Amino acid sequence: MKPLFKNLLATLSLCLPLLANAALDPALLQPLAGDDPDARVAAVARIAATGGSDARQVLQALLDDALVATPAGQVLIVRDDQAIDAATGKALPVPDGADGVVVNNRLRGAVQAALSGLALLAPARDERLAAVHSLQAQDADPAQAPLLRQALARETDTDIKAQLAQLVARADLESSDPATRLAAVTALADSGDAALRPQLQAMLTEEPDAALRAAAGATLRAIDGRVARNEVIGNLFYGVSLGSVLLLAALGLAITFGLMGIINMAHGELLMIGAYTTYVCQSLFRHYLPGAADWYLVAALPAAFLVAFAVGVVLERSVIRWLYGRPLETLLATWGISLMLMQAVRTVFGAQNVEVANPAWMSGGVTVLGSLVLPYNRIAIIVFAALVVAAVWLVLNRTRLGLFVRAVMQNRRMADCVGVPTGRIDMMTFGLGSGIAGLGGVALSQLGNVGPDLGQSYIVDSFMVVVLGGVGQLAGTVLGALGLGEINKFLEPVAGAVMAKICILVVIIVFIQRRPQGLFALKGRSVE
Amino acid sequence: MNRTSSLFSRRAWAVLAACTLAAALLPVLHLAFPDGHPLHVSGYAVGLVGKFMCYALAALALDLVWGYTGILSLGHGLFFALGAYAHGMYLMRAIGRDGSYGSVLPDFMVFLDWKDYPWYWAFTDHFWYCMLLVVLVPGLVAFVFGWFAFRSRIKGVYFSIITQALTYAAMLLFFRNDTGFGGNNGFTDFRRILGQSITAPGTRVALYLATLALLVGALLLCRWIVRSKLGRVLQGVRDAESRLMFIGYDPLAFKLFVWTLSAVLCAVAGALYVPQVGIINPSEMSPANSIEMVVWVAIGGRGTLVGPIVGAFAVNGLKSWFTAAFPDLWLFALGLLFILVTLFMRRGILGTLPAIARFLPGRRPVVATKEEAA
Amino acid sequence: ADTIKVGILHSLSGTMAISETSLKDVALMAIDEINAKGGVLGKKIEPVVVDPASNWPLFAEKARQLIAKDHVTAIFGCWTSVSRKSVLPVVKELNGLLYYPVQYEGEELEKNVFYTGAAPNQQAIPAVEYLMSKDGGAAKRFVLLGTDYVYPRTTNKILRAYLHSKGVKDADIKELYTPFGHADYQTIVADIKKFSAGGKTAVISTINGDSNVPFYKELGNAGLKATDVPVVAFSVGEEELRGVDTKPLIGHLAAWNYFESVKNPTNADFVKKWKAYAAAKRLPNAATAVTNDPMEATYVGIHMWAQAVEKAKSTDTDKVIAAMGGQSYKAPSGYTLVMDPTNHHLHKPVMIGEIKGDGQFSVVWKSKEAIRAQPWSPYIKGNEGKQNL
Amino acid sequence: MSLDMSIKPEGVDTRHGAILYLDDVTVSFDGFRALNKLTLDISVGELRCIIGPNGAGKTTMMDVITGKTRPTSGSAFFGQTFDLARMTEYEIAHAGIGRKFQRPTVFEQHTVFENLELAMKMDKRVRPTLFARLSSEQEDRIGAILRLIRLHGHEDRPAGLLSHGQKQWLEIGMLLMQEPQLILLDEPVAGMSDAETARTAELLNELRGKHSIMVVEHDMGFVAEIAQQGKVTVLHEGSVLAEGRMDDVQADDRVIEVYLGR
Amino acid sequence: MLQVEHLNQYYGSSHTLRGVSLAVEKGQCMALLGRNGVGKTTLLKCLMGVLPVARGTVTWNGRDITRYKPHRRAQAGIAYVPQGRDIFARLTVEENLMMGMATLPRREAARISGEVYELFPVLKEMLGRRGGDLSGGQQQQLAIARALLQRPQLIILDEPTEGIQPSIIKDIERVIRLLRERGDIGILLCEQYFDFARALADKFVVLSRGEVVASGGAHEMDGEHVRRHLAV
Ligand SMILES: Nc1ncnc2c1ncn2[C@@H]1O[C@H](COP(=O)(O)OP(=O)(O)OP(=O)(O)O)[C@@H](O)[C@H]1O
Ligand SMILES: Nc1ncnc2c1ncn2[C@@H]1O[C@H](COP(=O)(O)OP(=O)(O)OP(=O)(O)O)[C@@H](O)[C@H]1O
Ligand SMILES: NC(N)=O
Ligand SMILES: [Mg+2]
Ligand SMILES: [Mg+2]
Repeated sequence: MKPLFKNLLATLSLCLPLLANAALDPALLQPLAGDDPDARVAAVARIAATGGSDARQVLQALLDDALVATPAGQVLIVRDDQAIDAATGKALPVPDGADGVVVNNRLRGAVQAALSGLALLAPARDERLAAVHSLQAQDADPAQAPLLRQALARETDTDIKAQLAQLVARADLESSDPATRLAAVTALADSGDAALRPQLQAMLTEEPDAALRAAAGATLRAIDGRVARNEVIGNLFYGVSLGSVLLLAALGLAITFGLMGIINMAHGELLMIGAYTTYVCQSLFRHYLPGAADWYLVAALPAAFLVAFAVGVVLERSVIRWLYGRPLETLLATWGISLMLMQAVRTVFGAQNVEVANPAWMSGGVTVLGSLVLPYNRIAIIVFAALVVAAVWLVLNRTRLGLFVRAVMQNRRMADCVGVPTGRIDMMTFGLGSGIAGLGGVALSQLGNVGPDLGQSYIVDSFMVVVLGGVGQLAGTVLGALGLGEINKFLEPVAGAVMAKICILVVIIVFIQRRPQGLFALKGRSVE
Repeated sequence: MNRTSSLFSRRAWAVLAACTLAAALLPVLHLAFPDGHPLHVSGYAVGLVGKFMCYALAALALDLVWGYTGILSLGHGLFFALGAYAHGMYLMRAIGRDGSYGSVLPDFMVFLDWKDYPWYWAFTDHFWYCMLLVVLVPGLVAFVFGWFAFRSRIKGVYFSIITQALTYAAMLLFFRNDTGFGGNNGFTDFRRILGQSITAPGTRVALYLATLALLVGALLLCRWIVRSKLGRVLQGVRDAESRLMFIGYDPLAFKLFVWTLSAVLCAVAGALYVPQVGIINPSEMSPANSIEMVVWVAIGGRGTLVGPIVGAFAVNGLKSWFTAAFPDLWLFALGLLFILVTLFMRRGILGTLPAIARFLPGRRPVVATKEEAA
Repeated sequence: ADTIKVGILHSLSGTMAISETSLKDVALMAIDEINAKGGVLGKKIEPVVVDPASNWPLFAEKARQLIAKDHVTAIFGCWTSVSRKSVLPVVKELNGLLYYPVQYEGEELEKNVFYTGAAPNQQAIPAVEYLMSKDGGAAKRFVLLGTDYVYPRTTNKILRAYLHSKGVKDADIKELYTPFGHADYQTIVADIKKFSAGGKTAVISTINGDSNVPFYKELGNAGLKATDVPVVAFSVGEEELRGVDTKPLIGHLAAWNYFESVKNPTNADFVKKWKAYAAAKRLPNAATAVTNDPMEATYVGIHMWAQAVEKAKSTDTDKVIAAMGGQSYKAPSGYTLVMDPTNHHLHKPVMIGEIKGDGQFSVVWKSKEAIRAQPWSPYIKGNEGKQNL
Repeated sequence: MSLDMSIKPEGVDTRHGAILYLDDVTVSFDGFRALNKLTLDISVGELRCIIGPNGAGKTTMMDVITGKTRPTSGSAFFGQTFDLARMTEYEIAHAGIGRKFQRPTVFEQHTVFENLELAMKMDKRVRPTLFARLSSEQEDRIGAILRLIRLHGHEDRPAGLLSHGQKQWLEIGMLLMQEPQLILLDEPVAGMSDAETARTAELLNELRGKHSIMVVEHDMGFVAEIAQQGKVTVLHEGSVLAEGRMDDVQADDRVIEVYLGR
Repeated sequence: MLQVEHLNQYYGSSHTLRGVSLAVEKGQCMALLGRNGVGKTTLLKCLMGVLPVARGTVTWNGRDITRYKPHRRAQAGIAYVPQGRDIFARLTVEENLMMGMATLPRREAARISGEVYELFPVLKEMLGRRGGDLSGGQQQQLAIARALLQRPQLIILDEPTEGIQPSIIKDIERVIRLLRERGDIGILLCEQYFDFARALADKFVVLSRGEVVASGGAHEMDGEHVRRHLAV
């Protein structure tokens, strides 16, 4: 693959001065529709070399699966049932028997490289920045150097300039001029890109110049140091992120189980209901508000809360309220409820998973410290978890309702006797716990499956978190979740995911030995 | 409460004997009458009852700790599986060279390039040694785990959850090929037991009768225990553990005793289960399986001894029937059943059959609700 | 009896329902189809559907029930290998007949079973070959990522041996496993990223079931694109992709013996029939119904069974087994598949597909012809000369 | 009513005449000192009354003696040899200390009879318990106690169904079944009517000399009745405020100030 | 204002209350006497609605409240100090006191009136401590304080002096007397401590085996027929 890119970019840089709008020669396009992979990649290079906006359009269409070839070998761009001739730009009716041009990874790589190269000189800053990012993700390539230098020279934006300089240095690593190589090695000393390691490693042994070897060694150490630091920071972030997921999954349970003492085996299904509500919201938005489809989450949050709240209230009024004071029986009943809810979802939505897409603003991630990618959806979930916890804490500890809730859960009969309508409080509390589980479901839908079994995969973890934190202790739940997340993420690279999971379970068992009432155990007489 | 020394009332003895006899008669009918004869009982039915009896034994064991001592274990599947694996090791070795690779090693070991049995497989070709393992391994695991947990005074849900963690961890461990127990496929394709073909009708009947005998034996043993003063101490542990300490009992010892005993009984159930079902794999250790056991006990009637047996039969019987009769909707029926039983049969099936319950083991009136009593 | 009974043994509840439910439905469709043409031996086929509920011992119980109590003449069912292993002793003891439609790890051959899914050499090995080719990206380093159980472990063992034979060093192979239902792939993806810094890397994923979605989502959000680090999966098909937003996954690969997007009249017909069936039976999500490889394998299996029964003029197990050998069927994959008389596996074509934005695959490579299965992988010692029953 | 319950030395070394020593015991909860350098001893056969304001630390002191609470500092000895701070609750109970709690605690699900049976003095390890059979002697003893606590006729009722006062009695009965050498009674007559209080006083007076007894009560009439010429200790804020004969204590200004009121 | 007529209650098959009738008037203190286990607590629980009534009626200011839930009775102005205190063990003392004002409008419930601290100074020192950590007597004080904060029209006290030190008993006595004299509140006092009851009561009833066996004005309390029913 590499040599081809080389040609491609070399050609590109040669024709840069010619940048102009020229209609494409149909003969250039023809190989795209053919079967020969090498010819197709070469065609991409040649099309790109024309450098015009037509070329960009064709390449983009290729990426988007919008390029179609007629049996006659004519190549068309078809978008929204509108066909235009790729060569001439003339609108045409969509012909019968046209077949999509198949794009595989190799071709796609070539097209992306070509487009990035073209975009390096684009007027819009965003486009140039994206091009730089895309080039960063690709292998270093000495043939890029001239093009990159040109772009660097033209560039005005300091941020892009800095990144381009790094790209240039990277490309220069294999330059034949030792001075250029040395400059490149030195320039790369503040990179954190692990992909440079093999090359630098090779320089350590192959480089004839001792000074260069030393410089390469220094750069290598600097990179290694940065990589190691990023790894630790990465693990910290992953831990917080996993912790916040566990927390969102467990928070509702911290109320229904922790506070109310209901061994709520249907908790997972309430998460699932939240996730399915998200799915339904997404579908409704796609159907009725396609323009605002990316904002379905904004509607999904209250909707999921309310739906799960309502389901919770119905469950409480119909089943659970008869079981207060019989905590072990709640296990049986809620297990039954869980089976029924799962089957209900299977009947309505099918046994298969349904698709919930991250909105565009939650897709992708931000690159920090050079190489660490923090996905937006993870960041959003961490923030969201913090907000939900804060809200729950406020409600429980700073409002009269919260006081009543805690009082009823501790001594229902006496709370009744001092005038608290316990039935309503029970209903509200279970509803609240369920609603929060619904919110958790929204968050989970952004990370993983939305299917009938969604709840089952979180129920065990949720109970562990709540119990580890200390039943009835919100702060314990928070700390328990984050602690498990962090421990897990620092164990996983060392022990592997499976052993990490086993270790976590053992950690829980051992930890409970030390603190038989969980992390935030209440002490003293009040516990008895 | 009558303080006589007989385990059961006369009527209860009669019912028990009748049930045992009826159960023992099933395989006889299966063998004695040809297919199509009105008195013929299908091999499928006999197998099913045999399997249910294993479940019932496990439920009985669980009830001993949960119903009587108030220790809710969400990890009894582990003991069940350990017993089953211990027996399974013997059954695997009894395959001999009849496996796919024609090696004395089980197929999965050949496949993993193992040249020899790992140390923990030593002597497992001896039936009685494996039977010893059936009892010792789960017993030891339970004893050590229990000793630490009870010594730390871990109670209630905290205990339940760590038992769940334990079985979950074990499941993941057994899933791995490297652990040496056949990964998620576990042990299967057994050929013979004590030299007899495992599929031979005679062997099947023998296994069935052994299960029946052990189930009845376990019932009598449990009944004897809960009727003894020790039984009352156990209930004291359940209701007011600290009070018990202040009158001079060491709850640790009592809990450990009943916990280990229960684990061993459960393991025996597992050991009887493997040859009858023909497979053991780590999914038996999944948390959901252990919860299901709890459900059997709760449905049947916690704190009674016959209850769990009835519960295991009822739930599994219904499940067997539902999954064939309404494959698409059976979970609704089962779920609803669980809910209805909790709401309308507070003490499980057995608790609502007072006519029967009056002369069956271990029933006692309860204070209206926990809250009222507190 | 005036009908011929067949058993359908797929989990309709529990963790496997997600995959197996559609196999049950497609089996029912195939049976309807055969019945509409008059059935077999002049009798209608009567399906007996049971739900083994993703519970392996229950598979054995249900199999016994189907054969001993319902007297079915053949069982179509199972997905996971462990469920098959659980059913096997029963089928052998009662001399029943099992049609198993899913790709699996091999290392098995049974007289009473017909395997209509792929053996490793019909899926895994060609996929790796492709990744090493120029068009596949000329991968030099490999991450073998799987769920921690027998199928992935076995497949990876075979693949490692295969890679060794191609000169790939152990240092360039990384094996990673996750527990069932694992949902947090941050560390794994970071790990892959780090590993891929060392040279052109491909990921071979034997992740099964629910873990795929979180894995792909993480992959997409971490910015690992198919052009950088392609992932080829062996357990991800159209049905699984229904639950994923595929836009970030474009270009990642799957290897199967059939894709819905295959273009030929048989497949067009098959897909159309399935969509119509889903709509007519009001299956949930009928509007987005898709076909996939195991469904095709189920469909082919039932038709071949029917042909064999006709040929044997009997439903007697031994006669049907004898008649099955050499049966051929023009399959939706566009190939005429033949049942191997000596190893009971189908000869199958291999296809590599790249994920498209619409949840379908575009076939980027396919084998010239159907390949004979090697259930006993030659890459495992002790398997030499064991290819036949 | 006469019950034969003479003191059997049984391992408790009381050579120095005292059965219980608390020396400089402090118990603090998050900085709050419930007991503050409390020093106290009780001689063999003594009946000691402890009074003191609510929150003075009386119950906490009993918690320390029975092993429920560990002293933050200081030592507690039963006889010369048993270091209570190092023993578990059941070891302490086994060694011969019995306690009635401030709030009645009985086995609610067990019948009255079984409650007494469980409390009965015997080898309380697992095996002996498993094989234990009630001898007719033991049954008689239970019967005697049942009459003493006026719950005969109720023996087959679950204890959870008893009224508050009845539970108090049952707990006293259980205590007697244990035949402890040192009896700790935390507010034994709370919730009893005057007549019942008088009966309890009678009972205690009967037990006097056969057991060492420590009684905590707020009912001054009752205390006066059982203290007779013996020592009464007044606790206040975790330490001894005054000690002496009932009359003297009652006349003590500080005691009036903090406890009795004017 | 509280009228109880022919109240009957059963625990399972045992007939615990047999046709109990009594009335409590504003500004009056009614003492409820009887031996252990005669049904005093049961009667009070029935009045509060904690236990269901089998037959008979409870009337409150002319309204039939026999079927009311406890919280509606509390809202109607009845406060209850149960036997066994029923403190919210894990709420702080302050929160326990706030719970006493659950029936009051939000604004009035914002501050705890200083009067209760005058009566029970110890509570002020312990505001931040958890209710369950208090000593028995302190909990009892807390329970009484909680009931007073409710500003009830009728206060039901089940053995309020149990476990309380003599000086505070005297204070409680003073408070009850004060409340009685203020005249806008009724008091139903169940008490084993005879002298205390006699000192406060305007009227009394004696229960025996679930039946009212004696009743009358305070001056009759020392009579032999009363003593007889209280003796062992
Ligand atoms: N676990 C605890 N945490 C905090 N404070 C406690 C705890 N246990 C006891 N206290 C405090 O210690 C003090 C002594 O309590 P203790 O119960 O010993 O008093 P007491 O003398 O028995 O009072 P009473 O006569 O009311 O029963 C009280 O102020 C109580 O609030
Ligand atoms: N939950 C219950 N179930 C059955 N019987 C009960 C229950 N609670 C109390 N009893 C019985 O009802 C009778 C009356 O009890 P209650 O508590 O009302 O007595 P009391 O007069 O308040 O006695 P005390 O002075 O001891 O508090 C007692 O005999 C008691 O055993
Ligand atoms: N055979 C499988 N995919 O387990
Ligand atoms: Mg006290
Ligand atoms: Mg009372």
